[in-house]
Amino acid sequence: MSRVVVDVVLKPEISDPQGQAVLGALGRLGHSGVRSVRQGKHFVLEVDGDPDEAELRQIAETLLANPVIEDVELHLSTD
Amino acid sequence: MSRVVVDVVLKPEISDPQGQAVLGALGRLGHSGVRSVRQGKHFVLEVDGDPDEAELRQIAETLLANPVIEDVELHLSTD
Amino acid sequence: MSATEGLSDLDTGPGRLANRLDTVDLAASTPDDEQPYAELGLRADEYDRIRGILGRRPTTAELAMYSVMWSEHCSYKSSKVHLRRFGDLPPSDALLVGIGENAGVVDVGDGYAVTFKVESHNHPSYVEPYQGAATGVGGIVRDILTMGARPVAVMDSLRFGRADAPDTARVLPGVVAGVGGYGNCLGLPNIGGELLFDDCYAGNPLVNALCVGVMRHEDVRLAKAEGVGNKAVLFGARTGGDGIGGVSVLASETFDDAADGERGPAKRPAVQVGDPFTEKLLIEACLEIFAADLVTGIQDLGGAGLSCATSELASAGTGGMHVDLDTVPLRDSTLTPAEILMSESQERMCAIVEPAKVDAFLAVCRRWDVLATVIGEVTDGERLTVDWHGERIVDVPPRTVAHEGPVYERPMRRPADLDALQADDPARLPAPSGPDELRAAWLAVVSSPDGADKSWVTEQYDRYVRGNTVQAGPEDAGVVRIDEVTHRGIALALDGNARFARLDPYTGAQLNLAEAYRNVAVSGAVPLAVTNCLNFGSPEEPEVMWQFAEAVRGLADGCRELGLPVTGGNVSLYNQTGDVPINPTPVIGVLGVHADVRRRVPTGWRAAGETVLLLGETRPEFGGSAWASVVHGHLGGRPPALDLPAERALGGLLAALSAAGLVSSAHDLADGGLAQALTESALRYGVGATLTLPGEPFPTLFSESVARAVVTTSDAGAVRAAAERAGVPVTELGTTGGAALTAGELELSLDELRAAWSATLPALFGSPADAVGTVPAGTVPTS
Amino acid sequence: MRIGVLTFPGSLDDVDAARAIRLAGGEPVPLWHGDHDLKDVDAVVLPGGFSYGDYLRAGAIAARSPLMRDVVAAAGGGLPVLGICNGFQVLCEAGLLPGALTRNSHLHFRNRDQGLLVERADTAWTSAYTTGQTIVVPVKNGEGRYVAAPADLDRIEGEGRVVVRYTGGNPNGSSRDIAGVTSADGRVVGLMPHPEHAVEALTGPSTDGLGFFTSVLSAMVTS
Ligand SMILES: Nc1ncnc2c1ncn2[C@@H]1O[C@H](COP(=O)(O)OP(=O)(O)O)[C@@H](O)[C@H]1O
Ligand SMILES: [Mg+2]
Repeated sequence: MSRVVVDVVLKPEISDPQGQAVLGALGRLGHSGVRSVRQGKHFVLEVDGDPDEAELRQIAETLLANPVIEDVELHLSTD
Repeated sequence: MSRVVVDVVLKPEISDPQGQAVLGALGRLGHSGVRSVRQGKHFVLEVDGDPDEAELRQIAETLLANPVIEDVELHLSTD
Repeated sequence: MSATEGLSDLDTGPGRLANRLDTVDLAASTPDDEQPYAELGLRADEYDRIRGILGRRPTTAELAMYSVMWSEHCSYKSSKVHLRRFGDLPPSDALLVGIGENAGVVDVGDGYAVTFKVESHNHPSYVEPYQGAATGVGGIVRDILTMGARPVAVMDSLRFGRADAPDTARVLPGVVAGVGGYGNCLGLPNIGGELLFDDCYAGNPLVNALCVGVMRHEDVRLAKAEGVGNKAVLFGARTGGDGIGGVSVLASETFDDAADGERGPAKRPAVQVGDPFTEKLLIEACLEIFAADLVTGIQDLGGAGLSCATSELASAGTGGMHVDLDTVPLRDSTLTPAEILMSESQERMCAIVEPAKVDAFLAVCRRWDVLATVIGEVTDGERLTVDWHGERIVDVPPRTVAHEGPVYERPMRRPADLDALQADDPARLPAPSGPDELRAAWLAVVSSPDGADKSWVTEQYDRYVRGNTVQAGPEDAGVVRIDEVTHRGIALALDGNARFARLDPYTGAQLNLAEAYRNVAVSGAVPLAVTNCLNFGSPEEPEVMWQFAEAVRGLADGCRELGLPVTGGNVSLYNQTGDVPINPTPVIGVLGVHADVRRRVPTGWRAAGETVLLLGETRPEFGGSAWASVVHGHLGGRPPALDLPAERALGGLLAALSAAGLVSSAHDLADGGLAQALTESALRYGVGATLTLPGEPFPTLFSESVARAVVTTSDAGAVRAAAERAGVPVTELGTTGGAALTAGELELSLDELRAAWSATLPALFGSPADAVGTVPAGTVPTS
Repeated sequence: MRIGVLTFPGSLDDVDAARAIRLAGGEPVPLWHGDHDLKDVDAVVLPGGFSYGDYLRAGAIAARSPLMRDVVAAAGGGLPVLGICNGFQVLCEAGLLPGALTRNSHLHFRNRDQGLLVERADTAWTSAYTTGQTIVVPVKNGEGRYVAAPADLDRIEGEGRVVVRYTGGNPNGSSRDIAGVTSADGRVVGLMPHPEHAVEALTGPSTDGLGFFTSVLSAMVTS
């Protein structure tokens, strides 16, 4: 059994209203040292046996993200 | 400048319909090797200077996550 | 200096061939530099015209401005000659602001004015369904806001490929979530729309959004820059690299021989991410700014961004304006000046403010957390000038950019297949006879994706917010109260039967007008004004151009006959997959007025024992009908005969019946004919009816003859008398009551009808798992 | 009788809440999130909407606004507070009510007319109803699924903190059909459905929602 983490983040050039909202709140709460915040999605998949990286990448890029506006990062680890 | 990643995941006892929906879709698409999927949030913060871990943990636990239902994981890295 | 060198000056990063900006002076001294006008979509003669206007080659920034502003989308170069027909309609007393502004404005009485418009966001919704649809709503809301009005409601008219096609399962849920996500988060009730399916939209869904706003007469604002010395204030979101895909040709052009691969051209997304929260703040800030009388002119930033807003403001005003581009707040500091001018970043507006009022203006923006920056001012003379890093990069006569672009009389040709199509009369199709066949056809029509219950979609929209929604889907028209004391209100309907338009675009456009008119009329409102969104294929295709011209001619003639002005609209061309254009799809919106919304007439039956009456005349008409399409997959023959005088008579009668409180329900007959209408009225509150069908059951149930409605009343005599006076034929159909629709041996229980009608969309799109991937990591307003 | 309606950036149903208060016979008083001023109101309504876009978590950012600190303090002193939809989310995020609201189980925003069973007719906001009464008011949310750890749910139910439960179908997958809960003293109530959208026959599915607003007015007369 392995554990695969997929982080989906907006491409850097795409605006991120969610991250903006968090940044604004941090400023109002006095955490002025935070320069920027980007918000994305975090998926944790549990996979039978060894992960097939190509298949997982395809899943990540077609189902979990829209490559038009999002990038994915894959982290594999086998327990 | 440092980069802090905060992953927010639902506590295991809270059901995760988004993760379940992904799992269902994967099954229909023939990716039968995936056993479970949980969906959370992924924040990337850029912080001036060295990160103050205590402050960041407080931000993560009181603002970025709702401790009633969510857990957080913090990853610090300095560029 | 080579061509590439001239353009590379845009970029200041490493690996550049030169580090000089393409300024007006440089353009004058390098007249022969080649420019990538063709890649930007300009024809050689258009490029020559620009050179003629400027007396030199355009700078890179100017070229970018002209190329977007002279695009089909912004310049209406193919459609303009036809749209003039709308402007030629006889003047209407109700029209306060006509075509040419962001949206038309009509007088709805008691000092109130209403502005409404429909706009398309078709292509972006195919590429990124959620954000494409969301930003479509955002754009039309800003158009309404720009007029000085508070936006009060939205509608959405949606068309997708076959309901069971895999790609529809990708596109539809995302579009619906996007329309809902943006509108709900703005606090605008969704009061109606359309949801239709046809193979012709498979690679080209249509997402048309309407917004309506209300203001007092004296609050109308216009998009013009007047008063030398007045400031131009850009406010709202920061400017990023959104939606400038085409223009990055200008940046990429420099990298032709960057084979060393040092760095590629900036990748600029063609899709924008909406931020409805910022738009909500923009709305509240604008309304406060209007109330305090702090602006002399205002324009939203939509397609072509700052290029469009500045050139339109200047062009509509006295002509002179200067902008210092360095002051524009950026989200992405690597943007080139041309890209800043082109960016389609959402949630931005530009206002012209007297110097003495600038501080007050900025204070309102601060209170609402809205970023606002003075970026320029109104100047003497008739030039729009833009500086960057202290150098002049744009110096143009703004009218030539905004209002005097190319205009084409494109060749037109009646489609070669139209005769054959019209000759393929549905009379040849086997018609159902006997109770079993009729019941099967009935169930097939009401359970087809077009006929089925739309609540899978409408439940994702907030219909209640603001507390003034008197009617929303599935009623024929959305009805909104605009005054809580006088009970004055408005009604709106959107309709666009593309099958009729395919068979005959001239008549089809009029039939759509007639249907929207009728939908407003059955609610008891008096129809007042028209908007439209014309979705067609490529104008370079003579057959498409003919369809377009015919539809416009039809709509204009129909409006003339009904005495209604066209207050504005939108044209969306190039809707095609490969060489195959969509069916011509003119979507028509009609606005009506209720003197007292408490008199509005709903579609559903609530009480037993009322008389069911059919108003209007039924002829056997099946060309383009739902029955032919659903049961036989057939499209052919002629659409139903248009009868605008009969629509007028019916509309007048319905308004009178509503005012007199004589009818308890009214439902117009359209797609699916009487069978569809009866089903919807009965299922609304679970009240059936016992009916006697006049004449042949098949045409009675499924014909789509125009100018008809079903009403229920407890005073049939009075309704008959009123109908006679109005010259509207009346047929008694039966009495409400029971748990079935029964006509002799033909009996459909409400349970089986409900099961058939309501199961279709949930079965296609319903399980939560289908929602996966429809909402990207960006904005996910959810509560 | 002055009832404050707190507006955050992104509040939407504040106009509706004010109208409902007026129709019930009270005087609505607008309150602004950024002020530290409760304007001497006798009760507070936190309206529905998408405060700060709900971009982080519904209600999360609003719960940390200046005026909310005053609301929390005043609630400790017995000030009646009603949170509707986004307002309920804010109250949970601010710790005034137990549990949390999260993404609907079907993942869609859902707007429908909803049956509710009144289980507590003795709070400051529900005395106009009778225990066991069924009312119909609109529900509309995308993050309305009420959740808490099972042990907490047991405690919440055991203490009788459930004010209204969904009946005739659960619109969002809320645990144990819980639609609204109260503070221990019955002065702070939060619910996902929208009573303020059911105060006029013309615009709502019923006028069943008016009772929330008449309740608090009579609670203030008697107290
Ligand atoms: N089909 C149409 N019918 C009537 N008016 C139209 C039509 N299409 C566009 N217009 C009008 O042309 C003007 C320019 O439209 P558009 O560029 O879409 O405006 P905006 O940029 O404000 O959205 C507007 O006044 C609009 O109402
Ligand atoms: Mg506009």
